[in-house]
Amino acid sequence: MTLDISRDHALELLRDMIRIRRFEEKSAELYSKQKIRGFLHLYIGEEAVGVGAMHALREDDNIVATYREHGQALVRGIPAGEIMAEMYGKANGCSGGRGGSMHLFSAKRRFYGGHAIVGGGLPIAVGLALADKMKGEPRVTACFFGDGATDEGEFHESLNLAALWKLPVLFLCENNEYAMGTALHRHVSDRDIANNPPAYGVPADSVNGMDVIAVERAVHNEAELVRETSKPRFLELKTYRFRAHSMYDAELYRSKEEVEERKKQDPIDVFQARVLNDGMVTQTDIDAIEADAAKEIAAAVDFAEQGEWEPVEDITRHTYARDLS
Amino acid sequence: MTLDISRDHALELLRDMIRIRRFEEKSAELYSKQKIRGFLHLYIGEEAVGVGAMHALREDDNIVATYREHGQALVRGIPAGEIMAEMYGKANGCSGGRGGSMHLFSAKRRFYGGHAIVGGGLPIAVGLALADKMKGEPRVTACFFGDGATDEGEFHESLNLAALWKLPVLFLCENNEYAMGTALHRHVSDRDIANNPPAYGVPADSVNGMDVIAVERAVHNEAELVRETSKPRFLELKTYRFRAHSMYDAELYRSKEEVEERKKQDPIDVFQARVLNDGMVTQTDIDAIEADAAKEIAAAVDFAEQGEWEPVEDITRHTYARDLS
Amino acid sequence: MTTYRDAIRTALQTLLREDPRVFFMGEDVGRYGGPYAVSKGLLEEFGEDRVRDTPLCESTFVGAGIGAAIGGMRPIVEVMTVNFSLLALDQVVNNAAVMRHMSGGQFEVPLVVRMATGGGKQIAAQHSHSLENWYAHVPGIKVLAPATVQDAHDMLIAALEDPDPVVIFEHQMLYGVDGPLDTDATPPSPWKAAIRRPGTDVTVIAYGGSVPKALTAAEELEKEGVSAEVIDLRSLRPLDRDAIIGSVSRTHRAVLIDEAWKTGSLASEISAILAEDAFYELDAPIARVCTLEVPIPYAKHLEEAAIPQVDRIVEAAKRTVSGG
Amino acid sequence: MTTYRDAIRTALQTLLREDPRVFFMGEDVGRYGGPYAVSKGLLEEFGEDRVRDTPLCESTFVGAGIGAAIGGMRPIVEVMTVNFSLLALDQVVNNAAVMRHMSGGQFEVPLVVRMATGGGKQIAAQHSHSLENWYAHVPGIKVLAPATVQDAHDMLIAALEDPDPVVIFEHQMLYGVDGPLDTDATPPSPWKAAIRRPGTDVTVIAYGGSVPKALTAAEELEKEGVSAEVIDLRSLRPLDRDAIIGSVSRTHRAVLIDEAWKTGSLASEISAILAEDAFYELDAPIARVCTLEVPIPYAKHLEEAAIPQVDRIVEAAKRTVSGG
Ligand SMILES: Cc1ncc(C[n+]2csc(CCOP(=O)(O)OP(=O)(O)O)c2C)c(N)n1
Ligand SMILES: Cc1ncc(C[n+]2csc(CCOP(=O)(O)OP(=O)(O)O)c2C)c(N)n1
Ligand SMILES: [Mg+2]
Ligand SMILES: [Mg+2]
Repeated sequence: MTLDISRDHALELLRDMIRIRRFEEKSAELYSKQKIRGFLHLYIGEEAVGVGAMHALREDDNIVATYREHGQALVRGIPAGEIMAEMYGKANGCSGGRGGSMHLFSAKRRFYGGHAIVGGGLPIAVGLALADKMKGEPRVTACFFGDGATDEGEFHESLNLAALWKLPVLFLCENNEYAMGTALHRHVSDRDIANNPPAYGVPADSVNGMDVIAVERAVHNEAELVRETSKPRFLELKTYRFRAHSMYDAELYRSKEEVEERKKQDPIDVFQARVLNDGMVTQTDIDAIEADAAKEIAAAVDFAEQGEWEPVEDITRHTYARDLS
Repeated sequence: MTLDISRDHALELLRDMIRIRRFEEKSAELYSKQKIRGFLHLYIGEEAVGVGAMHALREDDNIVATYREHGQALVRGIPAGEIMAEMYGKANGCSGGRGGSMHLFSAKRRFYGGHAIVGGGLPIAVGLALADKMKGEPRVTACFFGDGATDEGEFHESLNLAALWKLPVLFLCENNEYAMGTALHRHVSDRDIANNPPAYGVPADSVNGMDVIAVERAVHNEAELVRETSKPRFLELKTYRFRAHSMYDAELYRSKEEVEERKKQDPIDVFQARVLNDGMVTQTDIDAIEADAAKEIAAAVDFAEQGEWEPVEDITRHTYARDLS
Repeated sequence: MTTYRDAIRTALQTLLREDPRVFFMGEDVGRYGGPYAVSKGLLEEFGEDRVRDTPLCESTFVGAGIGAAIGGMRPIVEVMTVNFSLLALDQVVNNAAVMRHMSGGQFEVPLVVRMATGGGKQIAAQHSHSLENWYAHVPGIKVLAPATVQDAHDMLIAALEDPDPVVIFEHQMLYGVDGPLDTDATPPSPWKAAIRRPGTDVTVIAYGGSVPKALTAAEELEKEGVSAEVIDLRSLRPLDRDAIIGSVSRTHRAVLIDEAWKTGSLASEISAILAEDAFYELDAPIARVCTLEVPIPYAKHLEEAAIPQVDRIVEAAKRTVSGG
Repeated sequence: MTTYRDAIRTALQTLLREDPRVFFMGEDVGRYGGPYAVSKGLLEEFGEDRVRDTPLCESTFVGAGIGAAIGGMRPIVEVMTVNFSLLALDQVVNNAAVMRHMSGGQFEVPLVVRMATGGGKQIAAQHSHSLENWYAHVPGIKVLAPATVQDAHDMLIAALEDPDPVVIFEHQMLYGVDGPLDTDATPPSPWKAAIRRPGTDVTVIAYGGSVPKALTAAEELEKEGVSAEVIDLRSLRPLDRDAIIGSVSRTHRAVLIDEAWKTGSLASEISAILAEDAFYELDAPIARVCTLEVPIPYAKHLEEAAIPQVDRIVEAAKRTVSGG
């Protein structure tokens, strides 16, 4: 089947997936060098989800993400340098060095974090959508969360409230088959996660999250339906994480073979092969994308290295609008 | 349709419903006289649920209930005097006067409360069932909760955990169409509450909670299935509360007409008429039941009145197994 | 004269009338008229869009309030009582309190959360908590405890004007209390403590539902020749250190009242502030009059014995004045 | 030498082997091997029935632990970190802590809850809480904070023997620390504080992850001629008042270390106890060395500046010794 997208768009999608991949590979390396610390959760393997989704959403839509959000943040337009600087803990980071990898934010880009309490971002998304609804803004709030988050009571409370109040939330479940080291069938009673939201009157669908085009299309359709109806919808994105949960994870809970097997569906490899095969894109294009990505990332590291440390005297900043003491 | 139950059983069911009704009418009166204080939530209108369910369960099963639990407690066999004394705050109350109306307990009768945090009893029920499962006890844990409790995240977490771990919990949802003053359709997105549990693989059914026979049968079937399969099940009991939510409630949220209309389904009136009509029971029987109930309640009030106040010196008792200070 | 309950309603009305971004939500705040009848009539006046009955989902409706505040609205969220707020604590601590900080100052949360607190109504162990100090512990939020009818009104107005999340504790025994309300006067800063009664021999520090008890105790002490200064903390975070230290520097003796369990109470914090910054002013041990270390019992005589009462305050003050 | 982590694992093994009623559950305690590698190998030894990976549902799996304890089992529940325990607080406060009381003594909850606590790993504002004092505030539960390898082992054993619910806080920076472990010795009561280093000039009181810092500070102080006594609280509820008051009655000076935010910390409680019952023993203001009033920042230099470090302890001790 040939792709019914433009060459430019294909290049864009490929470029963004590669940017994320290379950015994160560099991040892992910098973690070993102790330039980046704390928790670092890589998105490698799941790039098609973030890229497809972010391309499908409008600039004016709201994004709420998890601690595994480098991909979304990058594609949303937060400069790689600002993300890298954030992970260095520098003042020129996108959260001023206060947040780190798990707490990327950008007011300008309506990127509402970077949340590290599993499920904790969902009520925030419901509230953002409520604000838009009350103000009459034709905006969708896209809320990313993992399969593990569906275990938390807040997931259900949020579905109920969004459905009851008819709020424009698009629930995007990144089902990578594991919550940390706990496989899907060991943490949910019904593995078919999309079975749940209809019980709240929230329409739900699933899509192959390893296929960037399928993701983009599905998210686009869902988002536009949410916008039209001003009612919540749910989309499961079936994906897989190739790397450890975080840099601390020894991956005792799954076999190397399982991971290798799943890597055959690598969203970048698959898409790249397809567009090369189609003749839509050439190896030269890909080389250019790789070169650009390398350049962007080198510049990002530079930006982070050059960044200043926030003065310790300012330690209590950002606790309140005005310092209380 | 004639009832296929024995005369004795019909009398038993009627007796228990009447006992609850009269007990609570007296409680309301004693509340006005300030003999009973704190929160008092009456079960009037919902008696068929408690009576049917308690008759269907085995003596060895576990019961977890809400703050609206006088009915269950009475039928379970906690002496009326001990319940009344508890509401007086006397030391001879079933919780030693420490709990009051919302916290009736009886270890002997496997009556695990009397919980006043909506939804808070569900995880406890899951844990009791887990203990039984691990010990190999063929016991069912019956957990009562309201329609409002299904909004809370713990409801969903509990369904998931019970289903995932195959725990013998019977979830009994007393749907009286209101959570305090909030009507069902204003607090749940899908009014058909029994639609939800199947999304967790928990079989769900509904029954007319105003019909004591139907309740008894349904709860019996469900409980035996839970016992056989050692898997959770869910039963919605459709009922209605004739009185205010608590003694503080001005009932602004529903009309007198609505309540009057629903009183036509009064579970006692309906059942009484039916068994009288059937010729199974005579007015003399009913008069005897009423007389017995009156006697039981008078004795209960007496027991409460005669009860001692726990000495103030013992104030910190029951905080720990042994006093820490 | 107005009741505390009516003063809050008046403030809610003013806020809802003046700013279209303001809305009010919580369990049973609409049709039911509010669990303490605070919001009776508001649904009728402002409609279902701006006065929202929520399902029972404390975590999510508080979180939705946070999201709506970030999204440009000015939500006032009622969590029926502090007892149920335990279910929403994650949202308060891990979102409301830290959003500004984690985002390097990009997002603020102009949210107001109101809740009833305290015991005294025989509603037993799950329904009688006083957890003000838990909230006062958390940087990023502010905490108010109106003890008077005037403050009940003014603090709600001030809380909404504040760009930071503010939690307001209303003691359940105060709703029916009558007092003067002047809606035209310029209110004092909500972040400052007030001297409710000047005195010279001992400083009695209280907040919320304990303030009336402290005042009654001061009257009794007066009869016994002890002049007690009563400080109403008003703001529990930030604390008005200057006022606390100032008063004790005059009286040299302190009795701290708190309806929370004594261990780990806000009274402990006040004591620590004094032991740190007014140490050389103190002439006697600092006394705390708090709730005993027991879940609140249902029985009236036991509940009364568990929580601070006037006689215990009087006794502690006399003990303190005579040197501990 | 054994690590703190291994000591906990050894205790878990002992308990699981000795009593069939004991089981262990929490997020990723099984297949993953435990988020801090504490429970590595336990699933393999004891099987899925007794070592249970739970879904992400803190409220329900803690509540299920309570139910199972009431039902005759001896559950040990791991809540990965105190940060996530906010979601389970309702179960702890409104069920575990009050079940015995509300039922007039009929039901007890022999439950053990373990959780990691504290900062120091640059995991920022949602993942670095120190909420020990919240738990220590609640009558009906007991709270332990092992600071040594030996205590990490012994306290878990003692907690399980206790008929009341016990919460154990394990500081995340301690898991890798090495120390001696003797599993045959008769352990001291877990409910008593320990003098980790005797001294005469000032009492430094700490718990959990702050104890090693206090000891290092004491060494530095020694070099500067100040003899500091270091008290490890060990039990945070009940508090060992006698030990606290006893030490300060000898040194007449106190410095309190707590990784919690200063306002409303456990340090405040210790201070209040001293100001109440050791007032006449005190020769200087009581100093608190706590976390600054800011959500924990990610950047390393800011996180370090926010939480108590050796230099701040040394400085506070010197200030205290010179009279404040
Ligand atoms: C409330 C809460 N509990 C536990 C954790 C620890 N934790 C962090 S990520 C994670 C697994 C989440 O899995 P999932 O939602 O599937 O997201 P994924 O990491 O797979 O993207 C856990 C248990 C947490 N951060 N928050
Ligand atoms: C967590 C929590 N939130 C709020 C309340 C206050 N409250 C008590 S009962 C109730 C309504 C519960 O309705 P439902 O579950 O339908 O039970 P019903 O009273 O109708 O039997 C509310 C909101 C509470 N007790 N617990
Ligand atoms: Mg996952
Ligand atoms: Mg109901």
